[in-house]
Amino acid sequence: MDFKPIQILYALWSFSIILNIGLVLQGIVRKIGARVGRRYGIRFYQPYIDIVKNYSLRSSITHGVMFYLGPVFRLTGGMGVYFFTPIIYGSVYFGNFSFAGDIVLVLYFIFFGSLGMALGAGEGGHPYSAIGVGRGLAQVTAAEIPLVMAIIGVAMHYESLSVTEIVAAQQGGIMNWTLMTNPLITILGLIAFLGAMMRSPFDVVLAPQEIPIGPPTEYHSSFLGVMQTNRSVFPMAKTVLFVNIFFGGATNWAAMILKIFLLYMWPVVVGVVFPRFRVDQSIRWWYKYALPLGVVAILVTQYF
Amino acid sequence: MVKQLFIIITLVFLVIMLLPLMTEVKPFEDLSLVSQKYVNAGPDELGSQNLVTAVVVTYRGLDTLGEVAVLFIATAGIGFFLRKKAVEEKDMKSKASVLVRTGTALLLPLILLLGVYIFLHGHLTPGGGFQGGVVIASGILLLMLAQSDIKINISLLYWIESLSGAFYVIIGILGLALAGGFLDNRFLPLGDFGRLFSAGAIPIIYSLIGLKVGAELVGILNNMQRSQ
Amino acid sequence: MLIITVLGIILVVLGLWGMLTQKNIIKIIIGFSIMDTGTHLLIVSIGYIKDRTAPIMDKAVGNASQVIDPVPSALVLTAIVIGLAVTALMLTYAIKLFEIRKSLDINDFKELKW
Amino acid sequence: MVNPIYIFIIALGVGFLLSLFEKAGKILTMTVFYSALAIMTFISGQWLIALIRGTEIMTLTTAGFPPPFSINLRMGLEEAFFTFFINSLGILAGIFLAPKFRSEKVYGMVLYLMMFMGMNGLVMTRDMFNLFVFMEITSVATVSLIAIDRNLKSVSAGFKYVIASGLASTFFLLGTIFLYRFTGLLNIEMMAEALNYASGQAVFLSVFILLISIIIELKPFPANGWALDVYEAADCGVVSVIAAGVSAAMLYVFIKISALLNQNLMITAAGIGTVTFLFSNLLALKQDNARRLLGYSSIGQIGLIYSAFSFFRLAGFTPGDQTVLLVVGGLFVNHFFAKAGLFWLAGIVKKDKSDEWAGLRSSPLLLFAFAVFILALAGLPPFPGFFAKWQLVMVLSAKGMFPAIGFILLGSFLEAIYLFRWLGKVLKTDPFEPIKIKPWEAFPVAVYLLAIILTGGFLSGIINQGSSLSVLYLPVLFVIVLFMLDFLPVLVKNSLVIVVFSYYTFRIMPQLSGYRIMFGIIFLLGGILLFIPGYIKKGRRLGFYPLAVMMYVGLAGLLLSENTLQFFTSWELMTLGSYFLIIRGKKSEPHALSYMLFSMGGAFVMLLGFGVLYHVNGHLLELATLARIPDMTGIIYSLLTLGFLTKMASIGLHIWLPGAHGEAETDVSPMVSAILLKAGMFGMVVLMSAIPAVKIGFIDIPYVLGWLGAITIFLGNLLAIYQEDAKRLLAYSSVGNLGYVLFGLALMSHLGWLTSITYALNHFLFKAMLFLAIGGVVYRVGTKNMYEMGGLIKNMPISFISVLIGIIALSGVPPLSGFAGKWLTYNAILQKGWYLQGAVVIIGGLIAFLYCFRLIYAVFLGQIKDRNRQVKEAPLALLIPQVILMIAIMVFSVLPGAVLRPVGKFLENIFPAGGLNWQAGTAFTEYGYWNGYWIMMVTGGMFMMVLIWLLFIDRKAQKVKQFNIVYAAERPFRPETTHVGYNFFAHYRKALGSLSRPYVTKFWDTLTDITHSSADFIRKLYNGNGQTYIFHILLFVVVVYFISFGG
Repeated sequence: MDFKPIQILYALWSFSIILNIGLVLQGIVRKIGARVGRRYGIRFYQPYIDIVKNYSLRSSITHGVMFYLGPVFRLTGGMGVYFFTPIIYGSVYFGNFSFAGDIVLVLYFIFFGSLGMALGAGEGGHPYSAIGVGRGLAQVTAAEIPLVMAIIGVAMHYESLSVTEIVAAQQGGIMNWTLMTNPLITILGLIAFLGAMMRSPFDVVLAPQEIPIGPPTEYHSSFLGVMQTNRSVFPMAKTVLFVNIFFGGATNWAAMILKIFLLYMWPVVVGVVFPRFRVDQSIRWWYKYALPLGVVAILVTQYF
Repeated sequence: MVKQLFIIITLVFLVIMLLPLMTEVKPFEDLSLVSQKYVNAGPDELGSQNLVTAVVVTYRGLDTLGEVAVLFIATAGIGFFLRKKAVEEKDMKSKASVLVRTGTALLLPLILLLGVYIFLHGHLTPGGGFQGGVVIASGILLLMLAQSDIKINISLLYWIESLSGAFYVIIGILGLALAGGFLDNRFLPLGDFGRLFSAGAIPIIYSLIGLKVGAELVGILNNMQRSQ
Repeated sequence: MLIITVLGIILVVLGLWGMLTQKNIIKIIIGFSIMDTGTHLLIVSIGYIKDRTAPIMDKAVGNASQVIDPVPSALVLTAIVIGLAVTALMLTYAIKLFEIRKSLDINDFKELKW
Repeated sequence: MVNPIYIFIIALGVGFLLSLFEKAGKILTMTVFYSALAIMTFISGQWLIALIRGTEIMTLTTAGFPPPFSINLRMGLEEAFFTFFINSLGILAGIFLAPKFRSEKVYGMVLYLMMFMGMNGLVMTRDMFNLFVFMEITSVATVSLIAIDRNLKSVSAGFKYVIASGLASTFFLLGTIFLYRFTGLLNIEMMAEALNYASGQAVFLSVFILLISIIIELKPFPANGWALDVYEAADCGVVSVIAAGVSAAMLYVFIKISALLNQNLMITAAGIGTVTFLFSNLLALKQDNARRLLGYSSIGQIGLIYSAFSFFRLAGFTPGDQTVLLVVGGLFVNHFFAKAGLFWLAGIVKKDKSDEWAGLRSSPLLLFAFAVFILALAGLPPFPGFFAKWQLVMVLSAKGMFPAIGFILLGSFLEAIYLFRWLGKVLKTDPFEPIKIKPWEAFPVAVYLLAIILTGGFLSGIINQGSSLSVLYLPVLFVIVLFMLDFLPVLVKNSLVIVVFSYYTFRIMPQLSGYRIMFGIIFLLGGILLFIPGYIKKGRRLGFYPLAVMMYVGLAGLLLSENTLQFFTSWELMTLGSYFLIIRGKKSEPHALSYMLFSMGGAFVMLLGFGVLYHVNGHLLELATLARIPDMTGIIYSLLTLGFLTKMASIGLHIWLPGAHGEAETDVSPMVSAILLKAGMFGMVVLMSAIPAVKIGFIDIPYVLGWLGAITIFLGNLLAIYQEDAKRLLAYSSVGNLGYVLFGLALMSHLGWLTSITYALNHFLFKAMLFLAIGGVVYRVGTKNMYEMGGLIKNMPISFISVLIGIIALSGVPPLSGFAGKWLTYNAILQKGWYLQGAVVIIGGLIAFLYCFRLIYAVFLGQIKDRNRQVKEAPLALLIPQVILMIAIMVFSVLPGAVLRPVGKFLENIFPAGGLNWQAGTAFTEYGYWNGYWIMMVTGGMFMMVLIWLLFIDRKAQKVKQFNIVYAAERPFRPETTHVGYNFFAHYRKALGSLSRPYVTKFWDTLTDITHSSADFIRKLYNGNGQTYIFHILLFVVVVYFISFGG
């Protein structure tokens, strides 16, 4: 796994694909959400318009370099998660930088963004941003419980932490997917996915009603653009990760896009059906239901 | 009452504990190893007719020196303790009856003489320095009872007490230097067995003890009387 | 001489009884004296040998088999004097206590505890 | 050589004549008096030296007859030893009492002289009845002197004393006379020999009565109320003689008559001694009167000494055996010097309540003396009590007498509680009244202070394998030199310490091998680095440098230790040094106490562990023998582990840590947190590398430790997020971090240990940096509450950066070095198969993000408070080490292999399989792979790209004030109101609050309460009535008799 400079270009190409998928999906999902709520909703290409608009705006005031760090960390976090995950199994072009680390790296990179965002938001000096960040972090730490346990479970199951190896083990038909070979872990993973996607009922940070000025809206213009980019890439990166470890990965883009789309629909469906939790309720929920489930899943994986 | 009961129970248990001393211990059938030697060799070695005196003054002389010291300490302690208080004269006014006063005048010389006799003959007959000293002190006590306003010459007491004590120690050292060991009485000739001037330094030691004990007891009485 | 041994122990116990039950300090000291005396009796009783006489080797006493053990006699002498000294000291304490508090009840002197 | 009989001759002669000298004037009298004492000391001192050099023992016969026909005395090594100490006390206490003697009648001096004559007699005589006479001489003189003040308290105490000692001597007389009846002898040795052939209940009863009378004189629990009253009421000079001198003489009487005792009575004596030690110390817990406290302690110490002697006899040692001399002598000397010194101090301070002794602080000498005496009593090195106790435990262990050790250690622990409580109060109570120091009062204290230090050094050399302690001599000497140089300013001392310490490190490091190098880097290099912040202090900083160095001496000693003695001594030195560092904080007193108590408790458990090791390993001290324990592995392992875990602050044993680390001074917090905690880890590494697997029954101990580590991580981190105090937050975070270390070690695999060691190094780097940075903030802002800070980023940018890097490293977010630890943890967990524990570990790690964010946000981000606007960057002395640590973290992050490869290499000696495979910069396990360099490059690349682009497009943006914000369509009124800091994670508390309830604290509190209330209940026994005390004595006699003879 030697590094070749050309890999940077490969990675950028892969990044542009996923960005587009993300933007489109975002638009579609918002449309679905609106239709369920009996509203007309936006056009599905609205995210493109937004992102272009935001990138072309310029900020005239700044709170200092630290203020910049929020979006930068955020995007780096999102991109990092994506870049350290191999996308298409067996493809030299879409392996990204996964040679630098395994699934643990990806897992911890998820936090990189959150923490950095929190820092940047803190520098903004808005009291509500601190409250929002506090809530967000609290929620994330709780929501990662099943994620961590699911990843331990998967690693136990395949005796590997390498995403590539995990995908390799699932090749050769749906019956080899983790979904089939270890459904309990997959259920755990899907619950974790709900938390990871930050959608209702766990959508605390982004809830505009509760935090009038939550982190995303504190940043405007190109900062917001950066954040929006991340909002497209980051969920996609996570989805790709889940596809890889639970649903057999993909050997080509078509399969990958299909799987991403289907998996992405899962939190969307849950989100439109269930109302939002309060933060402490949500934390308690993760500890009360997800944690025992995780314990059961790990025990089952270990002994059966 | 509960407390009394506890005390009784404890004492009963104490008696039970001490029972073997009464049941198992028989008196000596014969002299012990040590006393056999004292009885057999004592008269020849030390020249003292009274073996108890021989044991007290020489064989176990250190005990006796210690004993003198204890008495001395007690005197000093009492003197130290009962600081001079202004004597309340009115208490001292009450005089003893004529009978007592006359009797005292009559008996005092005899008592003192008896005391001196007892300690001088300590190595010959029952008695000795302590007994003699106590008899002397009892004479002075009688005097104090008879004439409650009497002033004892304290500094004389000090002199007697200190010097007799010091001489006792010096005699001990002489024993160490000239004879077998500290308090050995044999640095003086043993003399004829059964005579007053016999048994080496024993009569001297006993005389000193007698003086010292007498002076100390008088001192104690004096202190106690004055502090009342 | 068992009777004297028993008597000695009775005196010791009696003295202790007095020390434990009497409230008056002087009486406690008297109890102590009684106990002391009991001890002295015990010492004397130890040295006694039946049908023998005092260890004074004058003409009346011919040989060693006729005298009692001189050692306990010598010891008791020392013990008595020491007992005297201790009793005198105790009495002095009693005087001083009375001087300070004008009381001789042992229950009145409980400033120091725990 | 002067005949020892002259001791008596001089005393008696001068005593008898002193009242005549008085006529010639007070000065002459006093001259004669002191010369007499001096001559007595000289005679016994001369004999002591001669006998040590090998002169023959002198047997003195009186009256020119050999024993048993006359009284004989003996001057042997023991006698010379005891008389010399007693007579030296005579001189010093005499000097202390000089004003009293001058103002009192001459009788005071006479009594004093007689008292010492009596004590000499008690020691030297070999005749039973003569013993009685000297006993009476001593007690009559003592009783007379007790009332030297003639006030109500001392007189009523003296009366109780005279009655009690009268009773005791009556018993003694009874015993003696009946023994004479059975043996026909009064000479002690011959009597003992004759008793071998005697039989019958009455014989043993007589011996029992004799023994019990001496024990009563030694003040056994509970028949000791009379003695306690005297300790409380009499003049301090006199009490020092009673507590040290008279007790010493009686102790030797006990040793002498122990020749008469059979097995059964020996057990009785040992039992009484142990019970006395235990209960005296228990009751002392509730005591607030300083002198009564010392009284309890004296009684306890004496109990310990004679029980130790009895245990030795039971274990088959002869009284003259060198070990017995060493232990009993060591304990005795320790008690003797310390107690005499403390009573003198009581006389100087003139305060009844032990809380009011802070006046000692007005004199450095006396304060130092006080601390030394307290530490000596608590049994810490380098004082004689420590070495004696060590040897005692080892010898008893060798004979398998573990219950005895248990009681002794429990008693010692109780003792430590009140001693350190007292020390803490003296060191910290404010304000205090300065005391007036008179030279004749300070002189004796200074002499015994010197004596106790010297005997400590002497004893350390002669105990079993004591020569191995010589590695500590030079460093400890340096500590002493620092004490002497304490008058210099901080600047000089700090530089001196850094230079000497660097040189020492330079000398030591090459001697280390294996994992010790790793710890050497943390302990020594880290130590040097953390002295740099010391430059921020002004003035002299009295006492800081010697004690800080002492802590490092201990740590270095641990690294160099080859045997358990070295290990334990170093451990205690380290504890001692760190205690004094911790207590320097303004509000540290209760926390330092709890630190010390946990440390002492842990150390005693550890000592027991070493004892068991000594027992099973054929009486060897070498640490290497840990690897070949034939038996009782589980017990040794658990005991040692428990000891080490108290220092590592695992959950349950952690409650001392937050306060101790949080309240410590700015530059002390990083020392104790980043460095000191690793000492516990070092112990665990030593232990675990020697014993690979251990089970008690079905319980696999490392497995238990694994769970303990995991729970520690979870709860430690959870508690950290609720803290309002920045330093406490970091302290709780240390609890959690050390949980990782424990967990990694417990995995008992190559990867586990690699994790643990990586984590330890990382923890050192980031925790030192964080504590320095936060310390700097606290130093500038003047509060530790995070909600009173905020927005300091512009004022303190460098501190901000180091906190930023610190928390990223701490939370394990890539690309910094913390991630190495996390990645290794995952792999190690998977390799070991501890999935559930692993999950707890990782969830605990997630929670760490919360407090990390809170720390940086609440302190540096958000809105600045008005009163903090003028705050400057932390002083340079604090920043320099931070920058160094920052560089170290970056290097470690980019090139993790530089550290992990060598560590892995030596770990192969312990765990040959399962290590990391390296291909260039990538580390592989059977599960995953990781390349620190490329992670850094990729992350850095992305990061810089986006950042530079943003900077570029917004280059024309105008910089506005931080407060230039609008939210919810309003402009905020004041910056204060817009900074959210208090109860930051309220929702977490709502959800998981039940886990943060102080169950552990409550547990320890309850335990403390129970101990204290039982102490309070039992001490009601001493109702102050002299008559009741007599009853106690009698009841004691009867009960002991029926217990030991069964009726």
